[in-house]
Amino acid sequence: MLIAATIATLVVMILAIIRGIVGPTLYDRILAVNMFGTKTVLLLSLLGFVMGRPEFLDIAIVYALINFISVIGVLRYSDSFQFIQPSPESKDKEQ
Amino acid sequence: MLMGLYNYWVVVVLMMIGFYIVIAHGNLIKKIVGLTIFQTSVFIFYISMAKVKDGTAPILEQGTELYSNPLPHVLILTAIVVGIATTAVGLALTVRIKEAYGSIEESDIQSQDNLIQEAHTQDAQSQVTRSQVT
Amino acid sequence: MKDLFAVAMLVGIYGLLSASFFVAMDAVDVAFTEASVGAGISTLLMFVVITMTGRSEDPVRHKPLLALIVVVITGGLLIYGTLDMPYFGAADAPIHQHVAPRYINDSMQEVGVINLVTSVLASYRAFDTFGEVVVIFTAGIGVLALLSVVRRRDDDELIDSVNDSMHEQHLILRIVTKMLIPFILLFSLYVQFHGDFGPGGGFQAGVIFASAIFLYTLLFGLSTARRVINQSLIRLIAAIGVLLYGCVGVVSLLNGGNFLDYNVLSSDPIAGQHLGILLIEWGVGCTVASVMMIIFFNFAGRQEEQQQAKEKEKS
Amino acid sequence: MAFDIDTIVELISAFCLLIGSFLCISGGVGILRFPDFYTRMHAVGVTDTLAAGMILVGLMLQNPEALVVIKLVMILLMTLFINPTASHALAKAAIHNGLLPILDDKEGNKTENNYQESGSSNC
Repeated sequence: MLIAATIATLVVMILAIIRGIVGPTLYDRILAVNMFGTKTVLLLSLLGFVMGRPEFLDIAIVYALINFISVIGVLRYSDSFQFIQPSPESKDKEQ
Repeated sequence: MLMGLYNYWVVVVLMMIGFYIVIAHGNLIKKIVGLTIFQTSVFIFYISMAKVKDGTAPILEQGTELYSNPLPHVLILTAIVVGIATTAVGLALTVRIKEAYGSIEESDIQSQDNLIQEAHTQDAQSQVTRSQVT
Repeated sequence: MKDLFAVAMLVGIYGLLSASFFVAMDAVDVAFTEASVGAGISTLLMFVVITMTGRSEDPVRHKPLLALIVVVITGGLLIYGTLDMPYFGAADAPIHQHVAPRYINDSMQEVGVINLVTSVLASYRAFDTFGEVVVIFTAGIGVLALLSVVRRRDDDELIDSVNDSMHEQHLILRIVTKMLIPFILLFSLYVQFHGDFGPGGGFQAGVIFASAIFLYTLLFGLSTARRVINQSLIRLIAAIGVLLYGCVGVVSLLNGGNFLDYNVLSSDPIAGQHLGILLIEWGVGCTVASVMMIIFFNFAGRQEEQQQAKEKEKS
Repeated sequence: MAFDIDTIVELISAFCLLIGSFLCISGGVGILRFPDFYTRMHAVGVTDTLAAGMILVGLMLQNPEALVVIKLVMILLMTLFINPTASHALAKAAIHNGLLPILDDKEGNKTENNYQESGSSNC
């Protein structure tokens, strides 16, 4: 069962890579990367069990965190996350 | 019989992909990506050499006898962090080149350099002629 | 592929993939490092740089045919060279014959650390690692020299107002991040101190610590992060890390051993080894974390400066 | 029929892994086959979280060691936190940048980077 799940995860990773290469828009690619990251976390946990040394789950934890950080990083630097500065007039009005 | 060597072939293919990118692409960021791929292929080479069949990760455990070789792991572990540090320096240089030349394409940079050099040689020649006149 | 953003994203996927490969090859410590470095930090740096240098690439290639020929010839020669190599996974390959058995068999008596990678990294080959740490430190200085900008004093009020508007826009992200960051910091300390027993150590912990700070910077803005983390302080910590490492070596020298020979640090050799490894892992962790932060802050600072200059030009 | 507790746990674990793998595959097919970004995202966002949860629960039942289970619980909690948040951020960024969903045979105009003035709205 573990091996079946590992193979399923690998297949999905390949599908995600295809979407990442084809993906017409930037967001499709980010989505593929995100999905790939989640699947890598699963793959690592499964691999630990398949190889019989399940104490290496630390790596999977790091993956989950790093995946989040890189998604936020892409969004932040692809013009979609601007730090909008309120114009000075609106600030005056508030005061 | 040759099937036992496939790991090296994967490494060679990856290495050559990186090499091709470094040679054929003019964009400096692409070149850095190529270098990263090249670097990773070397990592894979070391790590795959360290693997012992039926061995397990080099963390001592009761009841296991066969471990992978820890030495390449150590070398590559430090090499990865050093690699990101040097990549960062390369990217920093790219940023400065962009600021100085307004472009990160190799051909643009080269032509601008040539222009500057021509101007310099002309300057030097005119100075020589001036000094001869005086 | 012409869009460099897509290229950078595929590089991220490549990093994840190679890290899973390292796990499959039993190199858990390496996978740990590659996970945090290859997938996280290098992609992030690449994105920052691409926003500064432009997203598209000139499609013209330089002599692609010649390059292809050179590549094919080199690759063919390399493959020819591999024909003499030992088979994959062979236990009798030359690489496993010389020093590795000593590390595997004697490490427990000599160093007393069950993670062989840590014991080799920090004790048997500590001198190498010292060199690597100095290289990282130098790279940090290099980036600082190339990219540091003279900053005006930040306007506190402006920062606060930007912060408030950000808070409204990214409420969910910010709250999740606020919950995650303490966890990441704690986890990096766990990795730092658990390095003797499982995958982990100073390099990995430093990178994870730095990536928590990156996350904060991405969502709360550079100026806020600069207020939280003193720039000159992290420069100081980077230097102190290298110094700590060197000092351990000098102390062992003064106690009558070799440079970085921890047996003499304490009356009991094993306790001395443990103390030495703990100290130099701290040194490595401090240096790596602060150098990564220095690199990222300088890149992001450059980027912000350029963006502001562009906006000024527009208005 | 002597069902001891171990067999039952083993069965439940296998069942969880099976469901998880199925969801994984369906998400993978979804990301490849669906026509536009938002549908793809729905496929991924929904299946990813549940599939990850199922597989992790299945693994938890496999190993009784406390430290391993704690780590798995940590991974599970993190996926439950991170995945929806990342999907949310992604969808929001996409809609702000003017990437329209394809609706009912009318081709949505897939324009990128025309995000200028809509930024001040908070949704």
